[in-house]
Amino acid sequence: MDFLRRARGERFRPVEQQALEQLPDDVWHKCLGCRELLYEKDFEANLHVCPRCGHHHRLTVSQRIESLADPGTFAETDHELRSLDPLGFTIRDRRYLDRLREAEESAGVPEAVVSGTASLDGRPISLAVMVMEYLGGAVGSVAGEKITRTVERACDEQRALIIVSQSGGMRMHEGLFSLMQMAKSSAALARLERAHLPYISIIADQTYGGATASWVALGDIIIAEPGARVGFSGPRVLQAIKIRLPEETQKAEFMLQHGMVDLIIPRPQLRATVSALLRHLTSHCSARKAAPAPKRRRITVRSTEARE
Amino acid sequence: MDFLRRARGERFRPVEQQALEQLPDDVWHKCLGCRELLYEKDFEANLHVCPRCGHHHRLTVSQRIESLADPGTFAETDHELRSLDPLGFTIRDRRYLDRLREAEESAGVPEAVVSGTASLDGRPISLAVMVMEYLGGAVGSVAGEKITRTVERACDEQRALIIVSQSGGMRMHEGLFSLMQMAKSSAALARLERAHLPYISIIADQTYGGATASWVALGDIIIAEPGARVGFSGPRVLQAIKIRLPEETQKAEFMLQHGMVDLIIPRPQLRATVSALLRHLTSHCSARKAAPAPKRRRITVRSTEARE
Amino acid sequence: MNRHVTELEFERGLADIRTALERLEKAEAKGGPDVVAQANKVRASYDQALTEIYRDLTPWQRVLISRHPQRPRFLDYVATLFPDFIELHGDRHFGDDGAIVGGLATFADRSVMLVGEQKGRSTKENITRNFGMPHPEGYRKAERLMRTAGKFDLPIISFIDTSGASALQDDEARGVSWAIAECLKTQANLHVPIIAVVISEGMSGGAIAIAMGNRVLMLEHAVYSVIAPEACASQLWRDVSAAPEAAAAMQVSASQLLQLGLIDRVIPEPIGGAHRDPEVAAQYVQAALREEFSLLANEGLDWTTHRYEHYRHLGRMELLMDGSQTTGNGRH
Amino acid sequence: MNRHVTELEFERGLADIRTALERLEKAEAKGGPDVVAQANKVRASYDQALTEIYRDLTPWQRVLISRHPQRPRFLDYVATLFPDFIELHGDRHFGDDGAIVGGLATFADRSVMLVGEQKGRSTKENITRNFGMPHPEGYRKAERLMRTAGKFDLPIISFIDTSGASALQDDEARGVSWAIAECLKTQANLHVPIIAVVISEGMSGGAIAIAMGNRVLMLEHAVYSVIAPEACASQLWRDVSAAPEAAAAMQVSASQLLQLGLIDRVIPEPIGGAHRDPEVAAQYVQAALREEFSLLANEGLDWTTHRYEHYRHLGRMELLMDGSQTTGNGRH
Ligand SMILES: [Zn+2]
Ligand SMILES: [Zn+2]
Repeated sequence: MDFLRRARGERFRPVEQQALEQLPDDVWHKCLGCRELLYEKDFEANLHVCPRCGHHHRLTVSQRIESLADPGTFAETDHELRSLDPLGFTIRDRRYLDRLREAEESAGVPEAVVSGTASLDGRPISLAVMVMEYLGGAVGSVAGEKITRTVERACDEQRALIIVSQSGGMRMHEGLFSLMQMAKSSAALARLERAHLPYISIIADQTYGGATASWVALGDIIIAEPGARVGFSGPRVLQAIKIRLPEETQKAEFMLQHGMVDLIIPRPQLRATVSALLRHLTSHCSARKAAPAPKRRRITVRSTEARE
Repeated sequence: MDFLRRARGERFRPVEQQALEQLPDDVWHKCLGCRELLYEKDFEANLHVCPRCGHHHRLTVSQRIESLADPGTFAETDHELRSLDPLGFTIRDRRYLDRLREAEESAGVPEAVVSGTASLDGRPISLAVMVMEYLGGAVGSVAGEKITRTVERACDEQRALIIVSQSGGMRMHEGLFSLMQMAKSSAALARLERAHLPYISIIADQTYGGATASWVALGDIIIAEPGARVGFSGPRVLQAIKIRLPEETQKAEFMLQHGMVDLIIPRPQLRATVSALLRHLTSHCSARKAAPAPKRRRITVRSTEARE
Repeated sequence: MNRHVTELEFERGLADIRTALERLEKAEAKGGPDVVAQANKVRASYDQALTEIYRDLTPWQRVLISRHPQRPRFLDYVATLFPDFIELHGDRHFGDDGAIVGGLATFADRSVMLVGEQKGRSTKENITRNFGMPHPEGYRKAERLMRTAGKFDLPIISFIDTSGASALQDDEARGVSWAIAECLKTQANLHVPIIAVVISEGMSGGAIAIAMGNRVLMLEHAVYSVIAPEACASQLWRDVSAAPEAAAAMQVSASQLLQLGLIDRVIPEPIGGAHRDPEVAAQYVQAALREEFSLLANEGLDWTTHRYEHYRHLGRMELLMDGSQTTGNGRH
Repeated sequence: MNRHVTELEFERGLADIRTALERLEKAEAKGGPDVVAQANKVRASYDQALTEIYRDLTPWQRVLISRHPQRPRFLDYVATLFPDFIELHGDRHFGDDGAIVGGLATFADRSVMLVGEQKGRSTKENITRNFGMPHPEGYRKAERLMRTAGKFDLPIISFIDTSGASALQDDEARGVSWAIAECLKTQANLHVPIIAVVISEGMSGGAIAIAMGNRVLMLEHAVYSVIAPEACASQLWRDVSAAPEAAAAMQVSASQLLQLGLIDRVIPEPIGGAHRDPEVAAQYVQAALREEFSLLANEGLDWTTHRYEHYRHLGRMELLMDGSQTTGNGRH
């Protein structure tokens, strides 16, 4: 398993395949934060967080799902959705459809979102995880559709919603279809809000653009991983419009300081925190189940004598 | 009529009495903004706004009501409410009850709020006007009660709510009873909000403290008069806690710039603006009256063919 | 028609005719029937040339038109179509953004809430308006006014004209993404109808933020895009000068987007573009809005559900079946 | 009990006994039964003296106690009573105010939303917490969390400890009055129960902003006032040194406010005040909250209406009838 290349997003293969190819010289990895050499088993056990400097390296989508869902409960949904090329988009004779095929091959998954149902400490969840390795997590019709269906499934099946986001922005190859995913997913989240179901939005490193400005920002609780880069315009857009933001700006810590993010949670504590939050935000459900809500009536607890 | 003394809040008598006492040397008034001598009739006709510099001098409560309500439609409510002295409050043997009696005599009204019903261009309104001349517009139990009843009357009789505020803050002589008026009036305004009835909050010069931090800030539309001083802590509180704010801070224009106020409207245009706003905000009522709302049904206007 | 507008690169051919015409028109007043006849002829050939140029514009040319400095702005339409507009200021939290303007007005005998993005014209106004790039407080003002419209059952008309939301450090600090997302959610929740009109540039998240209409209209030469063509070119072509190709590839023009089912109506512009005849352009916008209004007013729709279904179905995809690919779509 | 706290002016009499006791206690460990007996005697007289001092405190003395630097803060109660507290940050608009802390926790087997004003202790912490004077973003965070509680049907417990909201230029610019008013309106609209506990200083609008409980509790030596006594003295007495008279006149202490019907319950404090025994103080708060909780949990109340009626009747006034004054009240 070539971890370093994978971490840089150059290449990604499913865990199983990686395991087969694992070679002796791969058991040590250099931390991207502090350059320390880390023993792979410890590194994996610590969810790709450097035990020395705390740098959070990217998780594969299956590791991410495993880190959140109860073992064996994840059932993938909408795996069969595939992008089309509605605009016949080519860049110097390079077709978008070819680009998609390459992305699928290199990422090991067929879209920038993997979605499904699972449970977390026994509570039913609807889960979507974004995949940076697939076209930089760029959001097109299918990614938007999968997010939207994940939200709708939460509504329809009374599940809590969890979305782990990382995205370079909107997928330009699908033009305005991509932009419309912001509206589509926000509309679904508005429905979830009206249903009073909880949504925990988790920000992994590098979350930009349309994702940030729709589902990422609309969590009841928003959690970021330490050091995660998050913002509106991604670095390549900023470069194109010739804007340089100070280093610290588009960071989880900056967003926490400015009131946008509820919590920064190191990955090893993430699952427990999400579980506790879900317990709180769904506690009224169990209360309701335990005893049917009594009819509301107007009474005054305190004596009116004491009042005047 | 001794306008200058009255404008400084030292003395106030009902319009009728003033007219009787009017002396020849009172026909000219010096503008508090530009020191220009103004002919009284012009000054009155221009609603106490200096035609030269635009300075907005204080209106008496009856002038204020006349400037907003359709002629002859104002019916005062809750005139019979009087403050008590729930704490037995004395300052160096000077009793609060005596202070109240003096305030009533000098202000010509028995409380810091005058309230009633009226119409404005035919639309039913519930109106409250604060009276700076009565204890500096300080809010105690009765002022809070009158505001609250004015809000409730709007709810109960489907009237639009208009409150013209000016207040030095909460009335310390009634202790926590005064502070509770913020909660009481806000609760009434929450009811009004749930009833979808419009509330236009008008800020006249010198609006501070508990009034600002409850009903003043909760208008659907918030209008300030030009140059009106408005803020959280009044100048005397700031002096007591040794804070000096830059001159421009607690001003209508500052609040507009910082997004707190919808509009700054010169007094001569105030009535027309409020009328137009009420027309808009109550237009759905007339629409509903004109035709009973059809049952809602789900249809899709656009062809689904065009969409994919 | 105003022929004295800044001519764009692809209109270069007009200059000679226009100069000739200008000379003739000066003479026309005191000249004989000959001069008038000749002026008429040149006028006709000017109109002909203009018509030909505008008959088949490329998407990139439309991008240039949509950014034309004399193109009518939101407040120009307001002045013509909504003479009783009362502007309402502020987000009640932080500031009053000049790049988004909103307020109450009457249209077709109904009270409406207007919200629009506003670019400036003078340098001074451009600073006030931040070149039409809204700050977070602009979106929060828009959201507040839309909620007010919802509370009082007023239809909303939004006007889109932006090269994108402002994206500097202060905008990040005040949560520009959060403000846009809240705007979208609020529109999704509203039970009143929303008509969105893309009048010039509709770029990226800063545009969709206030464009979540039950009906989405576009002016003929307006553009609406997931990203500015320059930024697209710089990222996908690695060459900013490929912006025209990027604009073409992304299909940013009104007719293309109508064809794709992404917008609902194209509002025609006068020959030579809205900036050559803002009055006529405003009349066209008015006519389109009147039609939309009569459509909306006669329906007792659940606008929230209508909007949900409107956006729910946007996206093109296929379903992979048994290993073989079958073309389908994303509906369910 | 911790006797090593900063003694207040009116506790001056304690110092001699405490010094004697400290000397004896050092000897006690290795001393004979005589020393122990004497130590016990002096301990008893210390307790006696303390009890006497605290038996009949003036309102102003309670003001001083409520501001005692070692008095337990919101987060001290959280640490003891809500060990699983998860703090949630930010107002989603501008910042994360240190003077208001909020989050989720479990109490009496129920999930609750906690919101509290937090003063610092060290200079550094006091800067972070702005000496417990919330900025607008603090109230907006509180309001957001209360709305979250409403959405998910969670009871709210608020802890009040502030000398007032921050009132500098930036606070005005970000609308401190607006933030407080919105907080009040949100609480009024919530359908979940709210329990407010004034733990130390509850001054002015900055206190009521998060104190609109269905039940309002106060610690025995806490104070709750329309304005800080100093500000009242400076305005009404024209002499800031009249603060003790002002505190007395405004009846700011818990027992007085209970008597007046303005609060619902007084939570006792250990002898010598909460700061001498924070553990016991926390137990008393816990016991009171448990009782309130069993009260609240068993009722299927419409909490919105309950809260409305609770505040609707606050105020004392009379109705003037036929020119003669009849004592009455403001209810209708
Ligand atoms: Zn490291
Ligand atoms: Zn003047």
